[in-house]
Amino acid sequence: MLVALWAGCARPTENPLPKNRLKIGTVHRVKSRNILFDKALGVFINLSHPHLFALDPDGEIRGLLSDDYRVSEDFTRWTFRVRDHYFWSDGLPVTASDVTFSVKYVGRHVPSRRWMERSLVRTEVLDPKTAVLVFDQPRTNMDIEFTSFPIIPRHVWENIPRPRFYSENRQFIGCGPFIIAGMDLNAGVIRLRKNSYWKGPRPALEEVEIHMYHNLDVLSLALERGDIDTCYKYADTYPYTSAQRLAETGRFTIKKTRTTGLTFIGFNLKRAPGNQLGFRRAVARALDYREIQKLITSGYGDPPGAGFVPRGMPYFLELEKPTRDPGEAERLLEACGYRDSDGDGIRENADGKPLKLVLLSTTRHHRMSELVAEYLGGVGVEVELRIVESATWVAMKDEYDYHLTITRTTPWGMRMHAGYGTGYFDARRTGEGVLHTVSDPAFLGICDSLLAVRDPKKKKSLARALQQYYARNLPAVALVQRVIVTPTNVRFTGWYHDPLFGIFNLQNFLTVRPAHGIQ
Amino acid sequence: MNPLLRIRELTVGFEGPRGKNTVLDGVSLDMNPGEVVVLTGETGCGKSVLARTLIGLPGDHARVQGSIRFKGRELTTLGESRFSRIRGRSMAMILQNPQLALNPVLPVGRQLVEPLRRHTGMDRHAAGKRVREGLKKMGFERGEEIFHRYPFQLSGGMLQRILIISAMILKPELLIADEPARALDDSLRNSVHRWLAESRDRWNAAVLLITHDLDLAAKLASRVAVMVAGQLVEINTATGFLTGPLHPYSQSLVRSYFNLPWEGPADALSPLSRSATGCRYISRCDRKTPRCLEKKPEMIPCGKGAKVRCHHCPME
Amino acid sequence: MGFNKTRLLRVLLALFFIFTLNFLIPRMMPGDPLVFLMGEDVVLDPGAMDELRVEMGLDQPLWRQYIRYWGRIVTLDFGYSYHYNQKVSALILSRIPWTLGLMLPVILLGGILGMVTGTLSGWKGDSRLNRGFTTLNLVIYSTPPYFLALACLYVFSVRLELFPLKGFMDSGTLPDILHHYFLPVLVLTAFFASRNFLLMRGSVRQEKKKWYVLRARSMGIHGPRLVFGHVFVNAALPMVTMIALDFGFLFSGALLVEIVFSMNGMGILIYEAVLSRDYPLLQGIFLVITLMVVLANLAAEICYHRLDPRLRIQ
Amino acid sequence: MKAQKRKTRGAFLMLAWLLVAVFAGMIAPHDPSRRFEPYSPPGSRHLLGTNDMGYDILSELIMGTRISLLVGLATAAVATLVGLAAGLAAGYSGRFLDEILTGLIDVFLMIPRIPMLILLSAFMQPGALTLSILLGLLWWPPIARIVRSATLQEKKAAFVESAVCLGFSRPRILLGEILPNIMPVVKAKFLMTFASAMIAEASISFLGLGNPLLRSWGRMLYTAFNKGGLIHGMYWWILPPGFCIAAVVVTVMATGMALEETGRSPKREVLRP
Repeated sequence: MLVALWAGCARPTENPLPKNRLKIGTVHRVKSRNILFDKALGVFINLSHPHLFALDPDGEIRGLLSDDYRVSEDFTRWTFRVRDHYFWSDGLPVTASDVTFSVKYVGRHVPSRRWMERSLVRTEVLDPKTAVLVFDQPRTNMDIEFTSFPIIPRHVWENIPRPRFYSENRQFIGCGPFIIAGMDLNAGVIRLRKNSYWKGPRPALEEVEIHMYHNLDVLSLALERGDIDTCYKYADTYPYTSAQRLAETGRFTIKKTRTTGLTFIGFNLKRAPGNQLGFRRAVARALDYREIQKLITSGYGDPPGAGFVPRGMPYFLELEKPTRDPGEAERLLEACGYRDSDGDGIRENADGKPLKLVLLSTTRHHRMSELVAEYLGGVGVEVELRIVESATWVAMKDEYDYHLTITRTTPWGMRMHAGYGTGYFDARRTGEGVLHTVSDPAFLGICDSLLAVRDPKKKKSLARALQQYYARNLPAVALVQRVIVTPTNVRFTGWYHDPLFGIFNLQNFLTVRPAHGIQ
Repeated sequence: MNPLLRIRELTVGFEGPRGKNTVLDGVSLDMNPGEVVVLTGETGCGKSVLARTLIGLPGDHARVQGSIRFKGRELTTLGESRFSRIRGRSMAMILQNPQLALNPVLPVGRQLVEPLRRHTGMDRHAAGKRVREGLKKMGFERGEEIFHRYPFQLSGGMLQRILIISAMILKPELLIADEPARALDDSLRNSVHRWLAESRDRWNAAVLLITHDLDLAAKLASRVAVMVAGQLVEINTATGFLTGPLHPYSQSLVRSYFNLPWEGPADALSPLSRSATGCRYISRCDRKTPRCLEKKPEMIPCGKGAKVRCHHCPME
Repeated sequence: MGFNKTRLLRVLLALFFIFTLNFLIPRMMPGDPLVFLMGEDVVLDPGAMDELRVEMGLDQPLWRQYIRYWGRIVTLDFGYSYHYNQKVSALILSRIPWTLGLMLPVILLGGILGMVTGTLSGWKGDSRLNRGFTTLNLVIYSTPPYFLALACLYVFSVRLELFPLKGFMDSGTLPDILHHYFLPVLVLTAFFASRNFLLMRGSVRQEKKKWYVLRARSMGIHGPRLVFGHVFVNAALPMVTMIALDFGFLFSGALLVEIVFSMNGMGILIYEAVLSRDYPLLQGIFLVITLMVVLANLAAEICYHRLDPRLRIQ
Repeated sequence: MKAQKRKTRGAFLMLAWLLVAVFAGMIAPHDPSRRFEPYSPPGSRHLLGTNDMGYDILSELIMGTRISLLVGLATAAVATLVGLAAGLAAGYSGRFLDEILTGLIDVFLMIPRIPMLILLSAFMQPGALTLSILLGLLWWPPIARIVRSATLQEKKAAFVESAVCLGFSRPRILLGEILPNIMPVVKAKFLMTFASAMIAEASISFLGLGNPLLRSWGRMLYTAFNKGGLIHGMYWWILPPGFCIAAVVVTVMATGMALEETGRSPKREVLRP
């Protein structure tokens, strides 16, 4: 005890912080030393394992590990060229066979990539830098797929039969500017240092450290105290209210980036009243979008458009924004046959049963759900909140055991499947976060067409048709388009955000540098 | 000559939930070396409290007034640490509950050695040797075995003898025995009394013996003191008490001792009052007069070497 | 030693019952354990899910899984955690030392401090100091430990910046680790000590009224010899069971405090295993805890028998 | 004696808390679901300010008394009823039933309560009543154990023996003779369970498990720590629920301890003045 007391008094004097060591705090939990299977680590290896492509801030595809690709007319044969200056951190150059190996290997072992291997007919290596992938069906959006598909060194992995339980340090061998040098999961720290074989632009940073926190509050305090320089959470923001406070200290730059992530109400289209368009429109008019923006996102969020696809996505179509109009909502409900005949404030359906709906959501959306329930209560729809943890939510939404649900989209999720959020609604799909509620042939037709075209013009018109479909049929009502707030210590400058990974993209770590004259 | 023990106007009360509760009221008694005083009285009249007060352990929340002088030293104001040097050495007590009076988790021998070492500064071996001798003398054939036994392994009689050894081993000048023979059968009872007598004879100890057993008073006592409802009502020589008890209560005791027919009033078991005024025995007394109700009787000399707390001394 | 056949049978039945619960409860709960392995924004190939289910043995009927579960218990092989991507046993073993480092000093210090102060407080009569100290302990014991932990974290780490905000260590040197351990150990020790204090105080107050104390005092024993040599040894007997049981709940006892101080110990492992439906890990942890509890119970009994001659000798 | 006084005082304080809980709706200055400006500091309009949604914190605190006390009391009731039934049955029947019940008590005592509670509440999202039943089912064994041993003691006591001789029926003896004698122990245990259950509920809510619609004090703490209360140093949001939990638990425990002291049946081996 005394020793501990002494230790407490004599704080270990930390080495004066090297100016070019960047410390990033995160609430993601890296649970294992496995770069292929650990979800959180899968994002952090963006620095050591560059993807073939990346998104630039406008959402356009840009080359990264590969500078060029060609697609055959029928979209089954994709040819990639690996850039010359990429070397693995053990000195070997990155080759086309690394790419073909990765597609097969990751496709075989990682369940969420399983479809890739199934769809792959064969691979070819035309020359040391050129790889060809041939698919069994038209694949129009492999470029987007390869903005998140890991490319790993063949000579390291080919002898590892069960990669899920592989935990040796050799798997950290990468070809990015930084590679993982140390990982202490008990202490919650991952240390990355420069890859000495990196031939690209010299990063100004020497080291990058990722510090894991169990909750956002402690992370915020650590940020304020200077333990870390910035914070990162995939598809999520730093808490808005804390950001205001940080800004007031003057030691932080607060960067706001719009994301394509939405929080939305999904309707159970398989049963009443969700299957009635009038009811869905009534819900859309009953909500107070301004108050949601004020209370849930502290004024940072954007009010969404009627077309569900958020501003910032390619081919965004400016449609009329839904507005609050309780009178209209009540009229729409009356028109659907929901009247309050017994005067208790709750509407009944034609059979005289009160309109009592289950709103399913997770603890993450607890506050939002309370608000929505209140708005709907205001127009005579009684809402029973059922707030569960995520596993239960997944089980219940898969069984369509709800009337309404509140959930969110992620930037990647908006792009998956046929893009524009179709992955969330297409009834033929399954997955952790998706609702698979829409089986309307019109919708499925647009999805299939979108999947089959690459021509920008055609794509544009299909994307617009889709947005009009959303606005007309309202399979879901977007509540708020989230804005991602990233506070960064003024000691560093040159930040670069991409729409998919936020600051955790490779380009960012090449441009971030210590600010001059500021200690 | 100064008495060994001189008690004056000792009053002990306890703080209870319903206010103060006086248990001993104005007790005065002298004891000299070499004499055995038998203290008798009804259960709950305060005999044990008197014993415990003498040794300085009346209990929590006790209020002690009056004076106890032991070898000229005032005990009621003596500090705990000084008092503890007297206890077990010049003054010792034998408790009435042998089964419960020893620490259940320590071997008997250790509990005997402990006070010995504390008072004499003997080392462990010397004290152990002395205890073993004592055990043998007390009739334990296998002293060594007893030494390592735990209290629950021994019978009540054995434990009582052990307690007696423990109390007497340092030859205290005052020995307080609170019904030492209660738990014992007749043969052991007799030996207990023999040892008490021995302590008086061998080192001239004064013995305060609390008992209901008038046989014992007859055999051992130099004097007898009788207590009623927290007050001493009679102090008499043993022969005086047995042949001519002074207080009505004593008279009823002696009568029943000699198996004489009961002559008192029918309500002999009615509760006794503890009122501040008047006589406390009044509810059972067959000689009561209006004066007994109005005036509290004091201890008055009545006959040779005797005192009684009654308005009607039969000697007058 | 006082263990007869019925007792042994009862312990075995208890183990069987608890292990079966461990198997059943997670499986009875809604939600697919595979869900969290995929990722929120992944559109899944159902075939891949099935393959994984087969790999994890979750495709089997429940009774077959149950038999396999017992096979694993007997061979002490808990299988793999698909969230931590490693053997459950290795994972648990890697966490145990950290939690042990937290809880051992807490149980020992809390035991000694609480029992000694409790004895003194129970022995001394009513005084303002004694009452105040007792009230303080009552208040500490009544405050949820995590609240106390948060208060300490806020005051000492956030405001005064004396201690780190999270974790077991930064650099991994001894002073650094002690520096991290200080606040959580302090909070938990205060909590355990206050409980032991209150129990011990009550026990001593009962004990001091007993005849043997009067007899010891009447023989001139007083002061520490009396309090610790006689009263303490008796009053502490029931505490032995209590403290032995603390050892039983060693791994789960600090759960909330571990979470407040972001310490990657057993507590957080339990919490995360629950939230991510990590069956093998959950089973492994509950198994370890249950074994600890059973062992602690046996140890308590043995200690009791050792310490109390009345039981030892019969 | 002193314990008597503490008992009375404790009973009064508990009554006061109960009154707050019962009349919470009338005492609370605002409707707890009415929204004002979020994150207001304490002022004359909002004595404890407002929270992230603009709810009046004081009103939420007062309404929280209901949930916290309800869970504590209901749990204690369930645990006491089950514990009493099991303990009486085991202690009185002897032999076979006793074996089974004691075994069951042993099993339940070995279940790690907090992890099990986390497991159950994560999956079930229990409301106030379900939670109380869950807690009660995890908390009954200590009561059963004490009741059993007290019953055994009482059974041996002479007066029950004589009741058996007089030919009273079993239920009559159990309820008429034994129960009143072990009641003080049971009462004290009831209060201890009450206190313990409140802390357990507060812990579960603090982890964000359990039903988020249950606006108990623990849930308030959870919200405060997850919606910026700590970062903004809003002690008027964080401290009151913590203090309230501690205050109620102290009251209940102190009363329980006083009960335990006064209620102990005087034993032969204890000296009485």
